[in-house]
Amino acid sequence: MEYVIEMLNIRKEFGTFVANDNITLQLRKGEIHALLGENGAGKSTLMNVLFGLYQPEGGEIRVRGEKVNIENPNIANELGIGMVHQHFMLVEKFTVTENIILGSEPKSGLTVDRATARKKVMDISEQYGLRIDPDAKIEDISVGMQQRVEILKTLYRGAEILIFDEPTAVLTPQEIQELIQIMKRLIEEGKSIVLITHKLKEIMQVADRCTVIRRGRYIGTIDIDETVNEDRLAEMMVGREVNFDAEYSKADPQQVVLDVQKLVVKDSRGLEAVDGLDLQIRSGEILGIAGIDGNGQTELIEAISGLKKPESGKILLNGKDVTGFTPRKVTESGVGHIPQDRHKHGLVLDYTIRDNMVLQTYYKEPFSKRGLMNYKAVAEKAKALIEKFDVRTPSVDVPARALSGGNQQKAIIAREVDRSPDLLIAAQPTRGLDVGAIEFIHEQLIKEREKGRAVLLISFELEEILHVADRIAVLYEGKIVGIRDPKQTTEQELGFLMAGGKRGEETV
Amino acid sequence: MSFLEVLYIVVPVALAYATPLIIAALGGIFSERSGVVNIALEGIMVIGAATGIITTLTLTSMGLGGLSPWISLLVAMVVGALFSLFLAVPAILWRADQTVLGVAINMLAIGLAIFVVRVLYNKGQTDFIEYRIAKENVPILSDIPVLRMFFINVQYTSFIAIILAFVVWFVIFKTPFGLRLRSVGEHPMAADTMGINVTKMRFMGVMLSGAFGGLAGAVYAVTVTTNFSGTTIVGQGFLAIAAMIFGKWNPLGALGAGLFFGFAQALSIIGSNLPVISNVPQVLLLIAPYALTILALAGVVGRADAPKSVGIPYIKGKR
Amino acid sequence: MNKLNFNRLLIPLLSILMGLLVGAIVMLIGGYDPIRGFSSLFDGMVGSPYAIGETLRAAAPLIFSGLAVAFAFRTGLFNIGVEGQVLIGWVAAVYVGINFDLPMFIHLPLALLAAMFAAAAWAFVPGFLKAKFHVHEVITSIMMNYIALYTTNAILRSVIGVTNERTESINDSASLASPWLQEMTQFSRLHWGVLVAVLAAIVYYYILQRTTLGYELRAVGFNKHASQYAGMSVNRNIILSFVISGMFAGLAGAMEGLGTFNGMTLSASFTGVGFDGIAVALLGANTAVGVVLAAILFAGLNIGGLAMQLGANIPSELVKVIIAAIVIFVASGYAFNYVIDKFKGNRKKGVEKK
Amino acid sequence: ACGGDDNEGASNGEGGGEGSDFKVAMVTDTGGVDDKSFNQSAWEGLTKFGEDNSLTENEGFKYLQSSKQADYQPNLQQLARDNFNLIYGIGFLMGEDIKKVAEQFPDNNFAIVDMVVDAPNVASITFKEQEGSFLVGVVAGLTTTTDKVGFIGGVESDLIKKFENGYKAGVMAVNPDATIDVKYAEDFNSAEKGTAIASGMYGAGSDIIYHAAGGTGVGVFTEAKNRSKNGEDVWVIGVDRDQYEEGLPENVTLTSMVKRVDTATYEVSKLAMEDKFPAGEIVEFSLKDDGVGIAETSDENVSADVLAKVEEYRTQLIDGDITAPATDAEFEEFMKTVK
Ligand SMILES: Nc1ncnc2c1ncn2[C@@H]1O[C@H](COP(=O)(O)OP(=O)(O)OP(=O)(O)O)[C@@H](O)[C@H]1O
Ligand SMILES: Nc1ncnc2c1ncn2[C@@H]1O[C@H](COP(=O)(O)OP(=O)(O)OP(=O)(O)O)[C@@H](O)[C@H]1O
Ligand SMILES: [Mg+2]
Ligand SMILES: [Mg+2]
Repeated sequence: MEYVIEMLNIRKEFGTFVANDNITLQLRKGEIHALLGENGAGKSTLMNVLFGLYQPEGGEIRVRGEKVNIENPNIANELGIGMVHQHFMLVEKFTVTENIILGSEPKSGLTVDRATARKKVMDISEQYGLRIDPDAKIEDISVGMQQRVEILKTLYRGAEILIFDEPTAVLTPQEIQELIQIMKRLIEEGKSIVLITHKLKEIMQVADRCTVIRRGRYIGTIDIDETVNEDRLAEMMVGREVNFDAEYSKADPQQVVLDVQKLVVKDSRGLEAVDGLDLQIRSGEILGIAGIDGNGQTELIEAISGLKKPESGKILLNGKDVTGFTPRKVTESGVGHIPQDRHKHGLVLDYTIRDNMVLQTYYKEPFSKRGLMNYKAVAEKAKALIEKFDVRTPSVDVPARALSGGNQQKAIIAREVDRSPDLLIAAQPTRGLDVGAIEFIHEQLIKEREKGRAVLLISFELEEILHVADRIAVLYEGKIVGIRDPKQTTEQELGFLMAGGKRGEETV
Repeated sequence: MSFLEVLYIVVPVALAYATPLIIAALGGIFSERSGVVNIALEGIMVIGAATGIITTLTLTSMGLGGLSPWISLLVAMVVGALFSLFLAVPAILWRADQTVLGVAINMLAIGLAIFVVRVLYNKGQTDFIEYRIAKENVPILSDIPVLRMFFINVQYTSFIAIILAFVVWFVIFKTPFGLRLRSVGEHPMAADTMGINVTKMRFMGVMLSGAFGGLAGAVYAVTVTTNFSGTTIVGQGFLAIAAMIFGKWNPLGALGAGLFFGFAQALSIIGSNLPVISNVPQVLLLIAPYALTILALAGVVGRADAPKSVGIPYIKGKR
Repeated sequence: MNKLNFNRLLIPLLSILMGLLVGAIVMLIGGYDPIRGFSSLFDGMVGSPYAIGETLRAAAPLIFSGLAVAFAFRTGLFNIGVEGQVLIGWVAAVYVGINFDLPMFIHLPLALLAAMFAAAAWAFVPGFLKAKFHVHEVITSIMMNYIALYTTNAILRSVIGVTNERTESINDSASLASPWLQEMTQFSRLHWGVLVAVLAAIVYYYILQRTTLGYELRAVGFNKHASQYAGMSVNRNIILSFVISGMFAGLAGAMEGLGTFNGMTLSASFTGVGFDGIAVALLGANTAVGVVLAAILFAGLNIGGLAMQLGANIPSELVKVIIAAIVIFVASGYAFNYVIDKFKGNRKKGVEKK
Repeated sequence: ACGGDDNEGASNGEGGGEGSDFKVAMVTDTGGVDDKSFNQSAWEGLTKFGEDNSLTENEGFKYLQSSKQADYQPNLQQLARDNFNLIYGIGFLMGEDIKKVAEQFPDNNFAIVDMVVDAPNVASITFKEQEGSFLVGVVAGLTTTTDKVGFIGGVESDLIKKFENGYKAGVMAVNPDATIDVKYAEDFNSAEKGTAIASGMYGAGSDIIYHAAGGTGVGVFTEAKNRSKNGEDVWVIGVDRDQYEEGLPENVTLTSMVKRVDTATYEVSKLAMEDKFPAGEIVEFSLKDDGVGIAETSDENVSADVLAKVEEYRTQLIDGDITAPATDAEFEEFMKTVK
């Protein structure tokens, strides 16, 4: 059997932490090879080693049978290895073309030969069916387009071996299908692909083989054929049987808690990102908002939580008009908020867990009296919450930075839920978390619902929404374009709606 | 005095004032575009000025005459680039806080420069140079009516500064080097994955900034002060940083900002010769350039977008 | 955590040693005798009651300017305008000191308050412009420094009536000077300001670590996005932070005006107190105790530098080189950690703390 | 006060070094000992005194440099503690400090330049700068071809006003039609401002500028040299020392108003060594005792006619027939006598 890449017994350490422990991965020419593992299993690390971003502490790498030492991405490029990173590596202020040619620019005299560059980019994009606007700035194009730019970057460098690190996490079902077509076309052209994904369905659909790793260790490699199913993959990944279909109790919606009327909100570029949106959530229900990133989710949340003033329209909370309230007044009116970006918005990473637990309430008794902090009371509060929500931390006095992603998220949820808000906004609460943590968070959301709170769940993961929400509102171009019952809809239907399609219409 | 006569006085002064500012600001752009904050420009200018004068004195004594100051400019560029390693090495290799380094380097520069002068000449300031870069009337051009205001009583270094602004603009926005430099200042990890050596680019950015800063200091010294002392460079480096930010990290913007400062300064200094403003209290004239800058920033120019990763040490593999 | 604390002390100490080593090397290159140089340097720093008095005297304004810079740093801002705020505080203190005739227990506090509030008003400008128009605080502060320089001179002339470069002396009732302290220290200019400065350091600690305001200011400094999400007003905190920072700076000016000089001189250039404050804040790791110790060290080096001139004929500029080297070494803490780790043998490649 | 013995020719070691444990020192202001101005001049006086009396530098005669205002007092105290018999403070900014230190060290003698300090162990050395300035004013008034001359001061103060008013009076005395452009740079150390202001003045028609602006004056010279090189007919009048060389190679120094701080430090040191220290007194140097005057090199660029006229005024000033004004008010008075 001919292997284009062999990674043998790779070991990678971060300090005392072993992220890759004796891992082997062999990629055949012309195959799509899936790499599967829980969060933090070490997938990205392994691929970063292959791409020359990290130096392994042990093991060897062979490319087309020859032992190589990939010291930096330049060498990887020369060996024909290209990588589409989990977090895009794009310069936002540069154009598509500039991003693609960066590092190997065509020249005419002293200058970058833009015409040639542009033509080359267009040629490649045509060849592989990756339509893009070569002159657009990255900051102005959608995530799906940005991903295409990432792929083009590798192709432009003549990559024969492509690494895709969770390429589908940010895409709509339609975009995912398009990407799968692109990958198939690449294979036809003789390329080989390593695909990292958490979505077992996708592996079943496109992969030829799959390597599974768990907690940094190699578990095994299997052929994806009739003998394999999703349950088998999940079991290999987690090490035990998993039940994907925990059933939750039925919802019992009561009075309207949040009433959004004809809301218009502009984004930072002055465009109407939320454009006449109407929405109601009742106590005792979870309303899921499905939609592709960039259709007004951020602005909607910002308007409700007071971070951005709406252009027009009304936001009523328990019948009270809270439009244009400051974030503090909104919070005090009974809104809790699990922000999408926990590092940027959820926590002060340099504050201790203790101090993070009172981020909204620090100025109230008993935490503050006559302008002075009562840190004893704060510590007591924090300890109680940590206990209750099983936040794994050595103590309340370590900086939030020191916690793992899952535990950081748990801390935020503990804080928000503890304030017993009437409305809990949960934006992508499980992004980047492993199954255990996801399950825990879903349970918390259900618990809140059962306590009679209204929950607004925003997620780009259709599966999550279908799984947890009681009603699904589809957001497209700043409007709710449909409300569905999760029991009676499909991913396909939601996907159509999210892409702006009407039922029955065909989309590309 | 007619308006034109006023301009014949103001324009040359403004040009002379703007010249070192522009050159130093261009240096700042190289550094910051590569992602390294350069508060140290002031100190680099001090070193440049000292080098310019010491070299000129030495070369003159070796008999190079009128060429001495010109050669000293080149020497100052080299020395400035080398001196900027005090910023580059800790900032790029050791992840030191760049702002703080800058402040320290400013202190180091003045201490070191004077110390060297003392060791060399056994006194706290140098002698005056015999050959300086003088103001001249450009042949032919200074005879053109009206336009001659740009060509009378000017130093050729002013033209060099203006030309350099265009050259730097070209380098930054048109060449592969510029593209790479900017990518490193915006998103070093992206650049790294594209095979660009972030460390090398940042070193080049800082050292170019050192070369320009050194040149700026030397130009100032061999055109204006003609000797070196502890008070030769007092604040010009900071003003250059202001010009750089004012010009939004764009070489042509820096050129504009430098000229703006120059004009404001020229007006404030010779304003009392002008009928319109001769009644304005002097303190208002003195603070005008600075106040105008603040007003311009708050009103017209607005938010200036710094290179995204400026000031942040690049750590490979950091998430 | 233990190791962290250890390193926090170890690095500054190592840096100081390395800084002195650099000083020694430069002395050798310059053809001076380092042993004589250092012995007169240390003698001038702490070798006599006089030296100690002068060192502490010079430390007072540095403690304040260090606190001013540190306060802004702690809240995520860079107040490079301390220099100008010092001048404004100085002139305000002197104005009150000269023009009022009050009992000391009113007059002195009044003069100090005047310095605080005048400088606070000055610092308000960059804070406000940053909050309101997103103007880079570094440029506005630099510009405000120059404006302060010329404005101070104009005030000295037209308001205080200076005709010969220096004001008359302030009234004794506003003076921090103490004949008792002076006599104790062989006629150094030691004054009560040092006590006020130490008090201020305690207040600094208290504001940041104990008050609700401090909780908020630090939160905004660490992460303004999260703070905004949590309902804090980022803009208000930016302005407040600048204003408080300015108050510390103003008191640095008061130390000079009411303590050391008992008046003010027209100044053609900056005092350097504000710029030195940046170095002090850094070496002191922006903590109250650290700032006080760093200020005393820098003040001592500066004062000792004068003695070095007398005792060893070494130019006092050398002190600047030493201070700069110390700051560079402190800033390069990562390199130290790396070397220390290597030294300890537990070489771990790529250990990154975000 | 003490004329006669011009220190120029006297290098025939009169003091006789051995046995003499007389120690003299000075503290510079922030300009430093090489400021090409009065700090330097003072040090030249001391050096000469030291050499004439076989004292060794740093032991018998010494200077301490101040890098900031706060350094004055420690520097003075250090020297006093080190038992220097006579300690000079150069520059009136040191007035308060000298006064304090003199109280603390009643056994040492102190002297201050450009200022009057009332203390029993302090000699105050002052100069009649207005007289010297008057003479260079006469030169300017008679030499100008545009009937327009300039004056650039460092920082406006009573001291610099003496230069300004004396100069203006001199110009007006010989050329009542002349206009005088007066500007202050608000800075003694900004060559840049010096060039700019000079550029403005020359540009607006002045052909002679008298500067009393220290380092800022350097810029005035630079600008004049540049213009001279381009064929303009412009001049600078130097200050404190003979600044003829600063005008080279274009030769733009018309004349200089010299202020013999070196004479002063030499003479006062000598008095102190001879136990005749003028403690508590004001020692004023004026035209009469050559404490101020115009530079010897003036005949290079100033015409003989003009110099003859200068000589006339010199005699009148010495004889008290005219009084050079020092303040604005005195200048007003003076102008009444002109018209
Ligand atoms: N630079 C680093 N320094 C220290 N630890 C790291 C670093 N990068 C990754 N790790 C740790 O190594 C482990 C593996 O991380 P890696 O990113 O490879 O996981 P992954 O399998 O890609 O997970 P995910 O599915 O979340 O992308 C994690 O525990 C992570 O915290
Ligand atoms: N850059 C880094 N440097 C050092 N340690 C890191 C770094 N990034 C992550 N870690 C550590 O690695 C561990 C895992 O972090 P990570 O954020 O990958 O967690 P996660 O896999 O998303 O979390 P969980 O598995 O709990 O959901 C934590 O202990 C964290 O402190
Ligand atoms: Mg993870
Ligand atoms: Mg990953």
